[in-house]
Amino acid sequence: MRFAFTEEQTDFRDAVRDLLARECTPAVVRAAWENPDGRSGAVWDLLAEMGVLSVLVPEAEGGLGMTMVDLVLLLEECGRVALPEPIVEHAVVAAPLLSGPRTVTTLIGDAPFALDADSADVILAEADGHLWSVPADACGLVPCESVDRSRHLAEVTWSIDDAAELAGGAAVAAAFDRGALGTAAVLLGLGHRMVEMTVGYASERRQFGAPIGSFQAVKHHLADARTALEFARPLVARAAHSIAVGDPEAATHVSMAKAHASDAAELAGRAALQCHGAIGYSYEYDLHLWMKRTWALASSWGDARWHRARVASAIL
Amino acid sequence: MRFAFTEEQTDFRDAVRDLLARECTPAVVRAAWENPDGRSGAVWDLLAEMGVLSVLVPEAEGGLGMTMVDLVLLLEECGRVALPEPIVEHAVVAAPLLSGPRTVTTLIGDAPFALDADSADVILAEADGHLWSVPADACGLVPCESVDRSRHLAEVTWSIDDAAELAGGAAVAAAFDRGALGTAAVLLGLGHRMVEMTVGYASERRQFGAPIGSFQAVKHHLADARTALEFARPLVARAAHSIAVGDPEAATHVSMAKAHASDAAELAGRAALQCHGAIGYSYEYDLHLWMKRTWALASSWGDARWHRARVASAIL
Amino acid sequence: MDLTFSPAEEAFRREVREWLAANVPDPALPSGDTREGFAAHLAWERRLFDARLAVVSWPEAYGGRDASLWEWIIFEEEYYRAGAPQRVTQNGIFLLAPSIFMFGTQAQQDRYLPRMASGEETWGQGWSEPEAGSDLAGVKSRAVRDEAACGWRLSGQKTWTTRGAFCTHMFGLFRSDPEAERHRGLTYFLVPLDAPGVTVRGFGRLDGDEGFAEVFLDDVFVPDDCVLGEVHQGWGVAMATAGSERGLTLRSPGRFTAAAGRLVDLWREHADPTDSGLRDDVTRVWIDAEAYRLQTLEVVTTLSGGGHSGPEASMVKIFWSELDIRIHELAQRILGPRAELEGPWSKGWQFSLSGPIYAGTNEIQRNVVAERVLGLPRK
Amino acid sequence: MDLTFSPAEEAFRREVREWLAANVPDPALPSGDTREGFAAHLAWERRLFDARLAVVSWPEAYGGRDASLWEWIIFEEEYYRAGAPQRVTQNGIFLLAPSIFMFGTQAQQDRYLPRMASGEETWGQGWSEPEAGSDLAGVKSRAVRDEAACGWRLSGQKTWTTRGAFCTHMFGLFRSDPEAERHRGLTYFLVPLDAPGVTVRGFGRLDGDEGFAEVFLDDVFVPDDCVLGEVHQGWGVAMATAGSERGLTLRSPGRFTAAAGRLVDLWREHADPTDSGLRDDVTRVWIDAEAYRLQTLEVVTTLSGGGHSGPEASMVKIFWSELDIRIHELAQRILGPRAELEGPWSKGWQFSLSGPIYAGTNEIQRNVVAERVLGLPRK
Repeated sequence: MRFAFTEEQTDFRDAVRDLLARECTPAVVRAAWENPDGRSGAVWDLLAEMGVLSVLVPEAEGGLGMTMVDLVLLLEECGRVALPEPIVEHAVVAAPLLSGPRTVTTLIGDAPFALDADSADVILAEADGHLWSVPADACGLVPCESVDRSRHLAEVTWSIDDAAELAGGAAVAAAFDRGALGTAAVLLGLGHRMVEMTVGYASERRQFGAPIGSFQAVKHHLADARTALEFARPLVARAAHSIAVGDPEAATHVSMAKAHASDAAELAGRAALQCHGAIGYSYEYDLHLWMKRTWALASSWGDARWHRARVASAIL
Repeated sequence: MRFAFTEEQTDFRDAVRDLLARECTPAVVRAAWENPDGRSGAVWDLLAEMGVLSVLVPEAEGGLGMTMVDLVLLLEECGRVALPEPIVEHAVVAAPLLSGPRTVTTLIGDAPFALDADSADVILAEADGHLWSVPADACGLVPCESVDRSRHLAEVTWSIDDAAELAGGAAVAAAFDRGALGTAAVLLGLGHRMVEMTVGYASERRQFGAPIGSFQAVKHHLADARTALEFARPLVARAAHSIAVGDPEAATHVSMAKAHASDAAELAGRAALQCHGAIGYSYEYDLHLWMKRTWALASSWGDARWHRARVASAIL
Repeated sequence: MDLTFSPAEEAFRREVREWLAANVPDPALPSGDTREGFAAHLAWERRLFDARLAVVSWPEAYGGRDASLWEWIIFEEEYYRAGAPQRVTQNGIFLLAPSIFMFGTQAQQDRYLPRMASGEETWGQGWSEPEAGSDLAGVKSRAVRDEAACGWRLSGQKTWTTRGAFCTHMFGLFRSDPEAERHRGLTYFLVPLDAPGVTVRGFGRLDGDEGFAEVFLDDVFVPDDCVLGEVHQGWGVAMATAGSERGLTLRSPGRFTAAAGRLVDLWREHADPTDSGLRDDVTRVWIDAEAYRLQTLEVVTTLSGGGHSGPEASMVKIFWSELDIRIHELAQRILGPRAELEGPWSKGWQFSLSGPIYAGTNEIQRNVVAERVLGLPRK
Repeated sequence: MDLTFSPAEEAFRREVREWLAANVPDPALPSGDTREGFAAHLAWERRLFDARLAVVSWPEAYGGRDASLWEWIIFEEEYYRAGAPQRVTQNGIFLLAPSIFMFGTQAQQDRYLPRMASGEETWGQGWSEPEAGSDLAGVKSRAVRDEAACGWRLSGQKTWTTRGAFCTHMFGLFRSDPEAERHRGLTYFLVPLDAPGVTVRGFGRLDGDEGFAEVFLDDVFVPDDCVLGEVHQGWGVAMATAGSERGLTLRSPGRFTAAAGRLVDLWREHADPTDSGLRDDVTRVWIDAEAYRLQTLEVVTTLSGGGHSGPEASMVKIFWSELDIRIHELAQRILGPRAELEGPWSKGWQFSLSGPIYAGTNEIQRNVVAERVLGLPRK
């Protein structure tokens, strides 16, 4: 028994954190709100160079041949900087099935729309219990506007005539589970960053002659958020391990992680906004970039209640 | 439009409050935990003399001929002192149907047991859509121990051969609704008293060089409890009015009141215990007498979720 | 206890309902927190005014109907039930006007109130400053006496002025006595935003609309008749206004009963009716909206009988702001993956999040409840 | 990452499981917080000790098995899963013993630990005083040096001593330097409760059981070897003990996964399976119990690798105490009108309410998380 990441894993995580801290600044996130493609530009290519996008691609196909255990740590970092990219769709869901294209997005599960389909090369779509690879330019896209404007959403119409079958059977459910868990990991990073931003602000901002972070109400909001995140982390790590080793209960473990991480990150967002006060409510301040991503991801790939219902059918 | 009690109504309330403050002290409540009958002794007779037990009895039958609007104010006072009596069963549910016996208790709705059947003269029982009057000494009683030891509970077996029919049809549902609303009013009083006890303690008790009531966490717990109670009050008053004027939506209004009052009083109990800290957890301190009554009443006459389900079937 | 409205009140309700049915714009106006939408909303305000429905509780002389508080409640219920446009005049009508009625001279009342009612002049609040948010007594903007010109010279920076980029006027507090501290030595000024030395910079709120502005004042001259109430006594005037914001007039129950009603409609259309957890939660907020309406009826009964509203108003503010969030949170839950899309519910959700922050954060309100309703020690 | 136990660990699990299956009393013992029940529990403790299962992680010399933390986790899981009796020795074994291992002399370890493990001597904590609860540094009980007798004379009053009326010993803090203030000048004493001058008065906890005692000390002589750690350095010793209380050893995950499992059983037996709201709530606490278990595995991994547990322990305390309440609250909801009856669930509910109060209130824990985990300013 050893429930911890290896030093190699945390070293890789640290390297990715450094890269993202340097390259994926809040200005890059903000720029993605105005960009034609809603994305980060060069950061995507830097992540590809570093191997982050091909962690799950077998070494034989030029990938790193690692597992979800390695990957969730990196996804948390992507959440921490609110990376405006279809990282879950491309690197977590699609990569083991389909490597090569610069950007792959997905349309699986009950998702009503695809993320960044307007800039993707290929859409990995589910139909009739199989996964299909569809060239994006063969699809019809109807854009839908997200409150997170870096998220270019579109309803997609496509034809099996244009598609190549990639996988079927258990691989379909496994792809969804990877997406849900990857999203949970991103939510962890979003949540921690919102708490950290708020700690920073509340330590500086003074009202009534004291930093607002010294008031017990502010402390307790943030302590509750931090505590919720603390107990989401091991659920995410365990689910990653279960996927990596092929545990038959992996889907239940994924749902436990996604349910808890969704709730924890949303709580962190609420606490962050309330403790910031008015400034957090301003479009010019960065907090809302993280908050809106959190709302979007908490309700994507199954929201907390959806995942708890899945756990319920396993345990009750 | 005038949503307020009259001066006559509040004067009566004040008189009852004075009586109860004088006669139904915490020592009387505590004594009821050890008494053979779990009751207040003389206080019941004083309430009878004052007319509190016959508010709903027609004047022609020697009662006060008043309405639920008058009565809920008095019930709140009974809750405030944690009166250890079947006041709701006797004075609210039974009185309009059956006056005369010193003590009537009830067994209606889905209640699994009757309160104080061991000291009652008559049990008002529901069967086959009718209400029956059953002499208590004709009933079989199996005692059940409540955490509130002033509540003598018993499972009751009885025979229609021993019973006299009192009412049927709409009167059965109306009796239940009176019981639920009466209980909501008692819960309001319990909740307010627990908040007041806690304010008193927290203003005196010092830790870290200051009264604990000056700490924001304590303030906010108690403010939340007080706010919940604030918005239960008008729901209780409105439901009383609806019963009094025969509003066709009275049952829905009763359920809104009972649901909200149950939750508010339970919240007040939680806040009170947490803000007291250890002392509130002691059997020798009075708080638990109020808390346990609150738990019992919150889950009697339909708990909050049961009543919300009834509201849902009316509004959704 | 009498829970019926009089025949005259019911007749008023019918008139309002019919007028709104005939006049509420369809499709809805663009957001009043954008320049284009603000103009469209002002046109709507003018139509309300022409129907004498802009300020029903005001005297007839200023465009109202001398309506009772009960009629005001009725008006608001009907207004929200009809889904009528947001009131971009609200910070004037609901926050400033009560103070002008209470502290203004006859000349000030005659000068400001009719133009406020018609929407000809629009008002934003000048409370917060970069370093003074929750701690309003920390304002640093200065008012320096100009005896010769019979007026004052204002300097400093205000922020979070609602729709400040589109308003014609601002009201707010300035430090007129530099020696005094905290609550003392403040004066309440009425400031035209086209005065020389004023610079207004609009900025976006959470949903991106330009709903707020910073107002920079650089030696802005205002004459004496722009002082509301006594010089150096502005704190008392402001507190009366803040009382209005938290208390009765700004957050009429119709807003929340209407929102709960829309949530029920959304539930009927989109939710799984067998999901008892969701049913329970939707029912809970519906009950809470009713509780809020009923509690307001109690308060109006008190006020109509000559009573006053006290620190209990802080409980009201906590309750409506959290109720509003819970209503919109449930809508987001019902919408599921579509909750992130731009639309009335996601906009409402974002707006609801401001409730526990503005008009005194809920943390401050809980302190007030604890100290002034419950009597817990301040320190 | 490796989430499997070794064959040796699995063998240990089987041994524990089988022993418990054969030995756990049925019917359950009476409450250990009554005089009669305490005696019955001591007999149980003796059987555990004889099977070398009382203190598995202790050295063999003191009755343990030198078990690893992993084996301790396994033991606890099995213990709670089997519904075995509460440990009336816990405040000695889990709170005091870690401090004796860390600060005690060899003689003290040899003197106290074996008798603690066998239940021959039982320990209650002497932390709180009437005026010092959350604020432990406010203790006023005094220790006065008696140089001639080579010892100390203790006076004062302790309270909230768990099962103090039935214990043989108490550990606690006394002010040994009357000139020092707050955390300084305190000494940690081990006190036999049969010493002349000690008066113990038991009192009831929320459910009425005599679970606590006041301990009055009137010039009680204790020799020098009853001092744990250095004279005047008791605060550090106490903090190590308080760390044990909040941290790993006292609230093993098995307690909560077992409680969540019992809740699921209760749900199966009594609840409406179509009530999706209740399903959701039950599932949530079940997930949280799992999260708690997994987080403990992380902590044990850290500790097994030579790492330390820090202020994060305060998050653990907040989490388990609130989880325990939610588990029992749901049970009460499922039981409906029968929730008020005396029984294991109503007893568990009442006990769960103590969680956010004892071992440092959750308000204090949140302050610790805010200041020491997050780094928010103290003042």
